[in-house]
Amino acid sequence: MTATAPGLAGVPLSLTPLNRKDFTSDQEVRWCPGCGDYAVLAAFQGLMPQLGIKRENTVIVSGIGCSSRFPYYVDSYGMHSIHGRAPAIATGVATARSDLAVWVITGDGDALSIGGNHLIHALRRNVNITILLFNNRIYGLTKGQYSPTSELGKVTKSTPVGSVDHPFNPISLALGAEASFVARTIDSDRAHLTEVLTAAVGHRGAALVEIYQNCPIFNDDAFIDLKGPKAPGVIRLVDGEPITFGPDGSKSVVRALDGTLSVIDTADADPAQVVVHDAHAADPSPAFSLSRLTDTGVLQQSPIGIFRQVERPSFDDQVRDQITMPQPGERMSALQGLINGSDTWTVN
Amino acid sequence: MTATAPGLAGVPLSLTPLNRKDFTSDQEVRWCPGCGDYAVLAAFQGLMPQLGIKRENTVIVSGIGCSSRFPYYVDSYGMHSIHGRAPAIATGVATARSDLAVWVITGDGDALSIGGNHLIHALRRNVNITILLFNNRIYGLTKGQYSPTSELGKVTKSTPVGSVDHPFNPISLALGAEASFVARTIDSDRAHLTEVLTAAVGHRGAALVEIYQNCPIFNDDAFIDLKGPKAPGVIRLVDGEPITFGPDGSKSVVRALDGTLSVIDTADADPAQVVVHDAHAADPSPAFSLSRLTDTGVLQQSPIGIFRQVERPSFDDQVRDQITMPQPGERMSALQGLINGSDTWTVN
Amino acid sequence: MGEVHSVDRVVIRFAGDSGDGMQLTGDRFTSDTARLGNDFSTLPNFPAEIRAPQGTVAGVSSFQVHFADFDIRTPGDRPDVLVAMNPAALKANLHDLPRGAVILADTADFTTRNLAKLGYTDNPLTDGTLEAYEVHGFDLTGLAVAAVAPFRLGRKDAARTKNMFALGLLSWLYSRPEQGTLDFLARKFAGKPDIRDANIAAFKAGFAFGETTEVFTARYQVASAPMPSGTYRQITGNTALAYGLMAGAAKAGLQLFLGAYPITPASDVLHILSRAKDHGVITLQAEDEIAAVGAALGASYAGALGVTSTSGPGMALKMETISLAVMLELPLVICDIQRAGPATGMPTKTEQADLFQAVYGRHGEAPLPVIAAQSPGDCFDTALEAVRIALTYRTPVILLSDGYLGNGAEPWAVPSLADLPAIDPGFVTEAPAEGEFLPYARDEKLARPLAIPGTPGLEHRIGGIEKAAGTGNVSYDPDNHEYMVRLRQAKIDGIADDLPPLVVEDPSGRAKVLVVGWGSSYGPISAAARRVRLSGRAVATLHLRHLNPLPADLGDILRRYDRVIVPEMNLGQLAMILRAKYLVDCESYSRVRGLPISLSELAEDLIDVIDEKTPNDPKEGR
Amino acid sequence: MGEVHSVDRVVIRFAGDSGDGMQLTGDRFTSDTARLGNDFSTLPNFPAEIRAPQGTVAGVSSFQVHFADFDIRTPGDRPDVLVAMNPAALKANLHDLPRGAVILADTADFTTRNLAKLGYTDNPLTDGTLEAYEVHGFDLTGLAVAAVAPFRLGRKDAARTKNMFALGLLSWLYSRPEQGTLDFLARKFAGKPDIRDANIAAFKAGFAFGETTEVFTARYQVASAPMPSGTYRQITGNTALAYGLMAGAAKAGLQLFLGAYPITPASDVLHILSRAKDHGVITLQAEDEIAAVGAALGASYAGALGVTSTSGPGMALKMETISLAVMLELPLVICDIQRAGPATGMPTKTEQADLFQAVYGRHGEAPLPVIAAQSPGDCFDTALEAVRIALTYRTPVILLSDGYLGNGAEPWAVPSLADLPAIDPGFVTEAPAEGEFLPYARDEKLARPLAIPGTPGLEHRIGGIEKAAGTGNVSYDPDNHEYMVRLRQAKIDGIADDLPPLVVEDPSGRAKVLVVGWGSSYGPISAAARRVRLSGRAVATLHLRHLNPLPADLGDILRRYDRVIVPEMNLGQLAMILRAKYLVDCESYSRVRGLPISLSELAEDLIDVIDEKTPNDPKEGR
Ligand SMILES: Cc1ncc(C[n+]2csc(CCOP(=O)(O)OP(=O)(O)O)c2C)c(N)n1
Ligand SMILES: Cc1ncc(C[n+]2csc(CCOP(=O)(O)OP(=O)(O)O)c2C)c(N)n1
Ligand code: SF4
Ligand code: SF4
Ligand SMILES: [Mg+2]
Ligand SMILES: [Mg+2]
Repeated sequence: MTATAPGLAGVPLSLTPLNRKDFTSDQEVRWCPGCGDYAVLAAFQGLMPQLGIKRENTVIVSGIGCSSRFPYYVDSYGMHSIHGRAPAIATGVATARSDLAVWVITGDGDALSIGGNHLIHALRRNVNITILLFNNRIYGLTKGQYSPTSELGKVTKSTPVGSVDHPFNPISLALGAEASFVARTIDSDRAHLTEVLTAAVGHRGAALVEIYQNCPIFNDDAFIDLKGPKAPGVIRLVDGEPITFGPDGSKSVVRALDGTLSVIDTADADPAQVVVHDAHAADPSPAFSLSRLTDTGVLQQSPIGIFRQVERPSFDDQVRDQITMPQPGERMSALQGLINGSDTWTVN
Repeated sequence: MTATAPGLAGVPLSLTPLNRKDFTSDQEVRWCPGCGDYAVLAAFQGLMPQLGIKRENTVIVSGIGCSSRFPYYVDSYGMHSIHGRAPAIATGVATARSDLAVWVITGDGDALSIGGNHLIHALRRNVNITILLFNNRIYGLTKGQYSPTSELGKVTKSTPVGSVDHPFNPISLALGAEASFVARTIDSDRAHLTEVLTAAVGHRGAALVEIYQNCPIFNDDAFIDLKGPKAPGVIRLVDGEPITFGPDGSKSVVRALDGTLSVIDTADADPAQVVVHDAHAADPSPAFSLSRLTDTGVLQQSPIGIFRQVERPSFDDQVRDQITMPQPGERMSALQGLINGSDTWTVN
Repeated sequence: MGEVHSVDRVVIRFAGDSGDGMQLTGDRFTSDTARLGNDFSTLPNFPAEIRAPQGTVAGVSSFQVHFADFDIRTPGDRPDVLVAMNPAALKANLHDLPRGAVILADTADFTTRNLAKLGYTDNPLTDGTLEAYEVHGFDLTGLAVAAVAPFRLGRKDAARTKNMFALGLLSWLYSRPEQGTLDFLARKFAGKPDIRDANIAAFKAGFAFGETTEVFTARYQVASAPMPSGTYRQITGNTALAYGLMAGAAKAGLQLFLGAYPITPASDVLHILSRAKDHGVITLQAEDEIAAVGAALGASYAGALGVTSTSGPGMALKMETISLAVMLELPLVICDIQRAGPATGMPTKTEQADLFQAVYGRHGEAPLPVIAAQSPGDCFDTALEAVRIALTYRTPVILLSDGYLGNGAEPWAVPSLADLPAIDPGFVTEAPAEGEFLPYARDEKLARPLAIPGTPGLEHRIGGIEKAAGTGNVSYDPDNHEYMVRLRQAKIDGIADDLPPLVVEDPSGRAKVLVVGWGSSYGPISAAARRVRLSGRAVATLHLRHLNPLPADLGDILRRYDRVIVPEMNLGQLAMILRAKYLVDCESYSRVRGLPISLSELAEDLIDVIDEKTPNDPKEGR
Repeated sequence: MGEVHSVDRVVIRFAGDSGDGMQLTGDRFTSDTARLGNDFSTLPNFPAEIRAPQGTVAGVSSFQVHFADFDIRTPGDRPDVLVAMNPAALKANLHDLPRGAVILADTADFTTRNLAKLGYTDNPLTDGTLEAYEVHGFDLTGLAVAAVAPFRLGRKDAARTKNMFALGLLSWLYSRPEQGTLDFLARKFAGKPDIRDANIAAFKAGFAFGETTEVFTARYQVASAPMPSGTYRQITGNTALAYGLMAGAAKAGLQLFLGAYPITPASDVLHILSRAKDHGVITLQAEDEIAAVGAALGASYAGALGVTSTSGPGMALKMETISLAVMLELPLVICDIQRAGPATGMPTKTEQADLFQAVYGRHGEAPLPVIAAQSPGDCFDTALEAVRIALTYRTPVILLSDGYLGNGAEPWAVPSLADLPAIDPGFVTEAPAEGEFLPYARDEKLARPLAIPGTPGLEHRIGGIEKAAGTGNVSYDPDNHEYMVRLRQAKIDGIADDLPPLVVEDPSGRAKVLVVGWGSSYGPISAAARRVRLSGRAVATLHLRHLNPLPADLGDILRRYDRVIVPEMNLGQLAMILRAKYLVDCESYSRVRGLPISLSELAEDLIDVIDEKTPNDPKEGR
């Protein structure tokens, strides 16, 4: 019996119900007090038993960074690999085996700096993996250098007078890289985290989830304006719903004639003008315009939720479809035939 | 005296007029007969003297691939480097020297496969370099494997039953990577090539020009439907103009309510509805939607021209702005002061 | 006409423009040669450019085949016959010809203009400068075009059949059977009857031309070579390598997963395995070499046999991930088809200069086994051995081949898969009866247990940080680190204990000079040794498959000889490793020309060494 | 109280939670020590986690300082005094303490609960298990909190001043001056007067506590060490390295360009140079290590001094680009601050195991110079030497430092820049009077001329494909390749000709055993040799800065001794290189614990070696 969510199709179901403790390893969790990683781990351990799949069929591959310690804390199969390469390694795992739920844990440096290429290629190929990108907008493990998501002017150990690198918008980048599932959530909203991660793992193909994650030591309060259910800057994207936000929905997202989006007071908005979110649009352009609502500097406003979720055959499924493994009894003779070739001669 | 185009500001002007021959090296050109690379080289050698800059202040850095042989044929400074790394090397050249016009020559494999990360980072940083991406949708130099721009189902040496990798759209990818200048042109249209390259080198910051380039040996006629001035599938983007194309402008690009673009018969289009191209829009969303008009499979339709051109401080200018080099006479004493530090003691 | 001379060996080089089909022509000639039971060895030589301008030296592509009625080891140093399809081909290859060699030239292209482009003021075919050779000029193109006139091809397609005309002529000259080529053309152009028929006509016309022209005073024949009984085929090293990997995976009952990024001269491994989808082989053309090895490692972790193939520059990029594989102790096979370096170097030329990188090219103490293939067919056995070691010892293994082996072909006795020993991947499938599962426990070979994802009760995490012995948990304990560093080294060193004893070849048993080689220099070394022995001198040879760890009995062997000579296509990498390990004064014999070592040069040099060392040794049979 | 004992050397280790400020405390103590004119050496030891859970062994951070009235070489094997700010700090460090060591513990954290978490059932401070030590427990936190009560800080901030209280106490105990720390606190917390004043109060209270408590029967003093006259400062290896690079660039009149990607323990080089913008230094935090070295190479090509800094895993990634630099023959300095490997290994621990990678870790024959620093201050000279070699020979140079050197500090006689020799980059600025410019021509050192972009008339192209001698054009000629491969090797080998003669240290001149070292093992080796000599035995020592090429006179020196011992923090990498090159039976003394080699263990082992070798040698002064 295998799971029914498309993303988990082929993964066997657990015969006994599992609980959070089943996904808790015996290793002591070693993040700094107050680190946002704790919240994501807790949400993850809470979510896993709900999926119903066998624990032993879960594989978590991570890179290097504070967040990448994640697999050690989950009692499943896991690999803490090297910096930036987790998507490539996970591609191998997912392609070789259709019966595994494969997760990638990565950070903003791991995924977008050294690992940027593997990330965009995993997305375009649409490998059936679920990628959690812990974006704290800083290098945590190496003690506080700016990252590819740090805002311009950021003062860090390696930019004592402020960074001059224009940051990536991970959602825009993923959409530009042909991603079929792109979402964002935040460590401080457990329910949202759980909801988005559930949708992501249920998606067949590569699902990228950017998680805003606070690093109290090196970049404290980077997401302070997006914290809490009442945060004025959080634009919640709900598929099929008009996009309004702020206290009492006082702000609305509207589309200009040139297709770009902007935020106006709901009071001034013609309801017909308010953008209705469609995560399933075939064309990534609407999702892309939504991604541009995120501030490029210090964050005061940003959409969270699922930007895009479309069906596209996954890489690994297609690869497997092209392959036939001969029956064990026939494998050797088939191979012998290949090796002999068509052009042999015999010496007696 | 330095050049006036922003992209060339700081590059000294030649005191004598130069001509095409000045930019022709003594090395025999060694592409296959009929290769599209010849046309680009010719356009380039025709364009260079027009820029008015000193020949010796031109640097061309390339990666590895057929196209990357380019620098050998131009009589300027140049480096034929290693596979995928030209944008990184060029970043060093451009940052160290404000008086050079720095070009990057790369292929679809070089730039988008092995070099994808350096490309997107050069774009987001907005390093003042001009990148010519020769897209023949194939690996030429290694004799015909599919590339990240090959269409799905492509049969090549490494995909005997068809590729299953969804291709990149280089324009979408660049826009997702925060590029400030993104354009596309085609080897078969010399005038367009020259026009786009001139705009690109004049842009301050990273300019990406995708060049559709025919490889008659391994991917012949990949752009056949876009060849010639009357090609029905070529959507010419002209800043400030409505986007119509095809025989007698019979097709028009219109925007749907959700912001996405589509092509309809001009006859059926309300003129007010036809998209007017704005390459200077601050928000990359309109350019992004235009990029989606390119077919994902075999090419029948694709926009060419400048998708996006916006001003943003270039990385290297900003880096240099933060730096002050002491006067030669003071450099050593300033350094002595630093080395001594504030906390010395003396032993007699 | 009609007189047939028997000769024991011939070296022919086909040379022409990249577009002239020389590789195909050479390949066909080789196949027919194989059918005749000759031993043979081939050396294709590609230009660096895909198709450099026609008629230029840079655009010359050539294919050399050496065939004989005895067991040969190399494609031959110098061609007896050069087939030159244009003046550039003549110019590019002339300096390799010995005096008296036959030059067979297509005169069609020897126009004043073409010659001038190459710097010739006169036609070398006729100006007397080639008087040291036996020159035959024919308008092969014209003859071919005439022969195919009935098929109404365009001028270009008609001219293209000249290679088949030349092949027909050569087939006549060397008494090769026609049928193989006729069948081949029928198959290849099945969909284009005109082209098929034209090529067949050109081929037959070439053959008939030999028969009728009075230019050749004789034709030649080379008798079949005595070979051990068995079923033979022609095989290149890259094909044998791919098949060996498949055989290894099949013997282990695992799925083969290749992660690769195209690179000359390794791409064919990817191409060949990509065509084996009906054998369950997964291939992934990755975005770069790092992703390729990463995906292969992931596949190994998931329980497949992960393999990656590349050449020098790609190897450099893979090293960090290989270092991770060393730490994780996962099976992985890394194939390096070496080419001339450094940097981009000369991608289409061969070299053996990645040995240092393979053995020492990682940060930290990251030991792993390194093995090398010695001939095209031997790539099969070496691949099997790599799979065996990787799975038995849970370790990445580097397999070194090179461009010459990868592209070169030889007759190969096809092994019977049933006779090959099975390989047991030995995955742990059940939780231990008591106590916890220890993924970094050790068996008697110091290998660790492997439990793959999906195995219930054995969930565990592995990673690149130093791990505690036994549990594999993260550990920063100094003593544990020291223990683990030494343990990883001991595991690899221990591989030597399981190796069969080395076999030194020294027919006379009197040799005082030992020649030690590895990899593709096997051919030149063994051929040179044969020549030395024929001269009545004694020389011993030893060829190493295992380069790390070195075989246990190697030190004793080295110490038995007065001089140890190590020929390599590098600046002495194996020599240096042997010196360090055994403190024996191994002398490097180094050639770094992008070409196989010259057997005749080596033979002469070895004779000098021997004569100096053993001047009073009576030379038998001299 | 008030009695002051003079001692010649003390080793103190400060240990506490990552958040307890132990690095700062140690650093301050060291500065005050420096002011007193002691010689000193420090060893910071960071946990792998940024801030592991409070009170756990994994979260313990420590700082060891060794200070003395004589010239010392190491931070000391075992602390005389352990300052333990919590039970985890005690537990993590206890096994390093010699019998009789002083333990100074903050009792505040020794609660039953905290102890239980660590597996203690009783309080070790009081249950008698520490009777081999002199244990002093105080509620340092409580005392500090009381002392800062007037400043109304929050509980957390108040408790944080405990490190200053401890520092005050230690300053009193070892008679350190107070002013330095007071000034420092005033500077550091200038913007937060409350915090400043509280820290000052805590520090003074700690000092006063020593004065008034009757626990300590005496205080100690360590006289200043005799040092050559000069201006001194305290310096870490990474700082000295950064300054050395700047000095090199300044001496050559070039702009310094650093391309780097953060990695422990090399990140500080990036941080320090990023702060030097007013000295014209450009730093680029690249997207990865490949881009970092690529940008540095681009900058070098453009006429700057390109430098890149990293550690082992990053080095692995850079190798392909370094191989390009070898082919291009461009100056480039690559700094590898080694850490314990393989793979991620133990990032915060030191090791010397990247030597093989540095010398041999590239594909093809890609020789380059490798040099190593021997002490924190020596990183300056080594960086200067790297710049000199890179510019003189137009070559990438690998400079090896390590985590211990990079983070460790020592007193350093600040050099006068004016006295350092200038470096001439010797760019060609004018077209030759006749003939064309030959970018791959050679000077007497086999270096090629460099013409940077912007130089009129010298336009040329360079690339990674093999190049024709002289012109640098693409060449696939076999003879040219052989020539160029040997030429690149000869150029690097020739660097040895310009090196000063080696200096063997052997005061008695009677030594039969030679100890050869490189890099940071200089400290333990020279200290151990001193101890051996004090025991009346003779031992010779030789420390190598240049590891490739090896100095010309090295072979003769090695052959002069009965035994050659090579202590390294790896499995014998230099030993193996020496054996290969000189066929001398160099013996590896290998320690791979992520820590500097223990000087006392080494001294004992050397004594065993000497006694075995020279059993009849009379021991003077014994
Ligand atoms: C090849 C390599 N380069 C650099 C490093 C050092 N390094 C470790 S983690 C890291 C960045 C961490 O940042 P991020 O990915 O954002 O993770 P975080 O710690 O913030 O969760 C770096 C540069 C490394 N381990 N390996
Ligand atoms: C590190 C490395 N990997 C692989 C190669 C082999 N290689 C050379 S060019 C190339 C791809 C060429 O394709 P593209 O960039 O599209 O250029 P084109 O030849 O089509 O112009 C590859 C895979 C190499 N030279 N170096
Ligand atoms: S440094 Fe930041 S990201 Fe890393 S564990 Fe600490 S709080 Fe979390
Ligand atoms: S292979 Fe294709 S891209 Fe390369 S030179 Fe030939 S035609 Fe041009
Ligand atoms: Mg981060
Ligand atoms: Mg291409």
